[in-house]
Amino acid sequence: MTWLPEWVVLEGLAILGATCGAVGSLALLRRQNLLADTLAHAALPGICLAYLITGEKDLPLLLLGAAVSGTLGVWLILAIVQTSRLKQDAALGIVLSTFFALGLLLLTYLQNFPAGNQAGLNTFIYGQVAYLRGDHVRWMLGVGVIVLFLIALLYKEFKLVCFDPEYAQTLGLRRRLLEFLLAMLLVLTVLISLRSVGVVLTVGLLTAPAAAARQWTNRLSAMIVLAAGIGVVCSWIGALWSQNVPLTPAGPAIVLTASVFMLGSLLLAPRRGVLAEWLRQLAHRRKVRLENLLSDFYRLGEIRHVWDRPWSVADLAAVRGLTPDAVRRTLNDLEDAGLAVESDGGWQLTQQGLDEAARIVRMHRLWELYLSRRLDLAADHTHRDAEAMEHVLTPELVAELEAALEHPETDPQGKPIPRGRPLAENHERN
Amino acid sequence: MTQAASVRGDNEEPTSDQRKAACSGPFPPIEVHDLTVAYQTRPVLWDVDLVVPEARLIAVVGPNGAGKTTLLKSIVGLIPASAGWVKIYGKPYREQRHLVAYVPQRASVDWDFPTSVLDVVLMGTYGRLGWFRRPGRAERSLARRCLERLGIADLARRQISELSGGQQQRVFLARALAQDACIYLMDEPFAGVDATTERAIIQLLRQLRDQGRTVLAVHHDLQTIPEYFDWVVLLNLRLIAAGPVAEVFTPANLQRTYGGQLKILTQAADVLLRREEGRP
Amino acid sequence: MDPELYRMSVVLLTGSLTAAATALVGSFLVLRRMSLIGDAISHAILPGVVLGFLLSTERHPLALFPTAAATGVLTVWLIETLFRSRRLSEDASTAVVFPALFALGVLLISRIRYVDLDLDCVIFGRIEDVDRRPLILLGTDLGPRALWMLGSMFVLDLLLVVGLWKELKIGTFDPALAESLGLRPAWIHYLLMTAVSLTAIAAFEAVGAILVVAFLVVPAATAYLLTDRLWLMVALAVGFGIASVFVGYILASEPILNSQGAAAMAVAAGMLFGVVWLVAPRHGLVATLLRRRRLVKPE
Amino acid sequence: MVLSLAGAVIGCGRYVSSKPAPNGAEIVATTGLVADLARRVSGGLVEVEAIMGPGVDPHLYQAKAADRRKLENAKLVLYNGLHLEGTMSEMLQNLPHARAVAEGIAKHQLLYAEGQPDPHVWFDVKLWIQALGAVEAAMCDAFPQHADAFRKNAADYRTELQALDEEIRRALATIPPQRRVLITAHDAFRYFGRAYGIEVIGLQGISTADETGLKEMQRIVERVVRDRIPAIFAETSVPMDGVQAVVERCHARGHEVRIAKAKLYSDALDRPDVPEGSYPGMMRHNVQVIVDELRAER
Repeated sequence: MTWLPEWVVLEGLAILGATCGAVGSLALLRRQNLLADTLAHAALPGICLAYLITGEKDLPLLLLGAAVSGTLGVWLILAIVQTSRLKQDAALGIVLSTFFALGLLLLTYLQNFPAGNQAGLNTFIYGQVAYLRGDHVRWMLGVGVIVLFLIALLYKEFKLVCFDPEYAQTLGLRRRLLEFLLAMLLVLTVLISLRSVGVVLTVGLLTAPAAAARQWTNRLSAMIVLAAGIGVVCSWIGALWSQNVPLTPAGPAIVLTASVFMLGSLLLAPRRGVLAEWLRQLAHRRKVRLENLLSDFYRLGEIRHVWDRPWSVADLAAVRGLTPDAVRRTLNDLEDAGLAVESDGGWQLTQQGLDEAARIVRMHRLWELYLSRRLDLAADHTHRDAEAMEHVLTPELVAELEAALEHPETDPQGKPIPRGRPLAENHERN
Repeated sequence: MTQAASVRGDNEEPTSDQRKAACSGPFPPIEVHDLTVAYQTRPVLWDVDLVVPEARLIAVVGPNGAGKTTLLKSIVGLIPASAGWVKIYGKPYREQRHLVAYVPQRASVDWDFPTSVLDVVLMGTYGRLGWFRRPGRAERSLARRCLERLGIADLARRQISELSGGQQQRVFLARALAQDACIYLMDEPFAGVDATTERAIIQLLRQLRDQGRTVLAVHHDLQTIPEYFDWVVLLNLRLIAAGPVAEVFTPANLQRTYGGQLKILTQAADVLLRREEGRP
Repeated sequence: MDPELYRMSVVLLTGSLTAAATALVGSFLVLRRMSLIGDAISHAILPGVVLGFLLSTERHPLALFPTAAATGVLTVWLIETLFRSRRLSEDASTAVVFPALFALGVLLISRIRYVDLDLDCVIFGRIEDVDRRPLILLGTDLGPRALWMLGSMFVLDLLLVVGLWKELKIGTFDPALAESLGLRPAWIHYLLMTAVSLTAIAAFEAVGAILVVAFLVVPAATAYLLTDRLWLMVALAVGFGIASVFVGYILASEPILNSQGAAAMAVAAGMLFGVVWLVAPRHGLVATLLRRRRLVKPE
Repeated sequence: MVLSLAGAVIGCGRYVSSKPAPNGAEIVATTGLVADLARRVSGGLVEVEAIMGPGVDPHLYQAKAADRRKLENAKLVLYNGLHLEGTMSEMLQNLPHARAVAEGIAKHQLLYAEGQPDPHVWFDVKLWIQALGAVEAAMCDAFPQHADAFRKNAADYRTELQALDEEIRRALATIPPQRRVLITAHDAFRYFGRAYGIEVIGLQGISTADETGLKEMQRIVERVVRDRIPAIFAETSVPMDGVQAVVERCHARGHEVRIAKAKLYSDALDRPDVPEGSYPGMMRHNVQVIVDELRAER
């Protein structure tokens, strides 16, 4: 099966994707994605120092060094933010660049040692998915399980600290400890992914799956699980890509896959998606268009006191100064909805259409009245607000309005507020 | 100290009398002594002495930057004091944490957080649950009852980003109710809420008071103070005055609190005038 | 001129110009709380750099400018669009966009495999070699390329900052006010971001990415600890940047570290920050801790 | 502004240059391999120094302050060229007294990958002999007073290298043809393969900065398993990770490939006091290791 990557690669990437997704979710909600960037850079001097002191290039030792310098970095960022006027972003920038530069200095120093380059410290900057080995994966598994276990164990505490840290503190949860633990989870996750995907791509792998998952669910637990899942799936897709297309390193392929997935989620997610919002707006705009024309029919009928005659397109267009084409399009939509029919070269509302038109005008005038009474607005200023509101009022709100206004008969301009079926009234009147 | 401990974890609503007994004792609910708080070097509270009586609705009033939020936060230990101390029923806050519920400003959290209304209310039970334990059926039904008391039981499963300002405030209050505390510290509970919610909130606060609990709320609308509150704390960096509304809420004190802010003064004069005339 | 002295002058002058150019725009980044945008841009322009090399037939070092600058502005635009969609925080938008573009760049490089485009060159930077990389236009050697590029970048940034001082100032402290005054803060913002991108690329090619990121943030942050006045802050930032170049140069010299110049300068900038953070009279660590003990009684 | 900067430059310049600076040798070479050529030609008449020590990867080497001073102060700088010295290439090209030894090699004999010449020319002794010619010419130009001696030394070394070329050919001929596959950490041995009839496969590309794609990795593993290749080779100047990963993957498929007991020298020589510190010694070592590992029946 040459199209499938080695099991050890898939296994390593699965751990990586799951851990990054889960921890990334918490980081995303705490807005700490760029902290991950800083941590990934700040790990470098630790890695170099660990090699320098021990002369060993065992993964655990290098990771220990990275953990120490990463923790030091977190601590420094906190210290800078708390004791100076600098904000988080500047503190991140300072620690990131200084630590990374220090790491580069050490790297230059190390290259003078015989076999200095053999440490493969450069791999930590770019990463090498293809070189994942069984012992690496076992380490990653160990760290990943600890991280995921901690998230499961302290889910409730982490959730509260992410949502409302001060409140958590008043409840007696150890906020500082929890925040430190969260930072440590991030450090550990960065560490196990550095070797595989490198400094920059680690940030992408931490952010993109979590950001994608956020669009699909409104529950934190579901988001964490989903982000972990997306992390695994994207890593595997990236690996498949690298496996089947020549000259494609896996790390960037994975991050690019995850980013595309994130973008897709942003656009297509059913409720939060951009497309869904756009469709909702479109539907609303159509509704507004139809309802406006219905109320135009009503007003024309009201002025002439005739409800059952057809109106020409020109008459209808004149009410709001629309183009005849626009009116014709809307008329066709009304016809499709069974609210209007074409007759005698003009257009006439059906019975159902008339009811609907009366309902809309009624809401409009109720709202106008409410505004002018409650907010002391001049009568001529209420129309525009009412124009927007008439399309969004729910029946419950209308009932409440009526009660509040004590079942009024006329609007601020003295026009009657329609109730029931205009045709019937007018037939009587006529 | 027996307050409240007896009712903790109890599924039944305590009766007013039980509650009253639980929330009263030989010591005042909140005692603030010589409290000074500073950000960097700038003091925001200076030498505040305050003893809060039991079972009152208390408004904390003062201009912007007067240290109102800081007072609340330093009572619950969120901001360390530079000098002075705070005692809750005669003991340090650390030991009495379970007796105090804090309601932060609405804007202090991200309302786009992926969680539901019921979840947020359940957070009120986390302190009682302690580490590792998850909220169970008992906590859920408690949270539901708290939502009912605020008239938003139907929103339980709603995502919090879909709430209006008034609904958000009700969720926060429901969360505080779930804590079942003796002291409620509320930071601007009426800010940006609709009239219906305002009525619902004040009704709830009165219920809480009638159950013997003490409510301390930061409040901005001077007009409603005489109607809503029994007690008032006037604050501007220092404590200007504290006591029953009838005694303390005077033009002279307001003048000292707000300095020369003309608009506020005319507003206050209006209120006081109306009160003298016996109008609401 | 003694060749040794010439070389040193060129290196120090290039470094100083880098420091000055980056500090001019970097001060505004720090004040706008966008310190990490420099890091994001310097990573995200990689695909633009690759594309520039692909498009230019003779592989002229200046050929990467237009595409790289366009990618830089694209990065900023993408970050803002994501953020404006209200579905991601600014932080998360940044952390999604730049790794994605960087990944795209790495993939492109892997497909093309130009050894010329060694990633290391880009990250490490070779400030020691600036005197040996001349600008050759129409067959004439015009002297060190980096001096030309960073010199003109410095002039451009200076023109931008001086010319749009008032707009930048208001747009940084109160974008809403700037908008109401008709100062077009969004335009100013993109202009600043374009300047950051161009400066980053110019410095990038000459002295490496790490120095860009360090110099955009660290000297400006150091200056911010010392003053409340904007012009003084910008001036101090330039000063600290140049000081870091000199300290770094000495650090990297043989008797001390015998190491890489650009990294040593970045570390020097960090060290200067550390010192100022400790001892700054008003916003320093020691001053703050001391003052916490004695409060001034309010009037 | 610029004036004050320039003033500062000069002011500080005095401070630094007043310190005693080590002048370095008259001939400075980048890699040990190039230095080896120069040393043999010089025969001790002119001091030769290499910047990169044993085990240093020239693709990634970062020149330090002292290196720059040595390069500047030398009378002649010799470097490999063809972009071997990745980060230093442009600087070296613009150094007036620097010569790329690879320039002495006929263009049509170079190997190209994706339009770029492969710089590892020393692995074909015949090509390296051409490089020797370039070194000889450059040194005669720079030190005309020693020209006669240099020409004689170069001629001697050329004879020695020609013998070495034959020796390598004979040694490699003892490996059965179907097992003549050399798998190494990075793609440094393509000239070697072309000259001596061995198929070579590198895990990484020509530069060690490349990242290996999973497809490339898999292809190598498939090949090792399919042809039951007994050994793969680590290099002194490249991390072991890739080679170890191949071994592990082959083991997982039931083929016990081993890592050669000794590492190959690819881009760097060893310390000067051991045989592998010279070019012929290094080549003999490599050939010996390859022959030992690949010839033996397992």
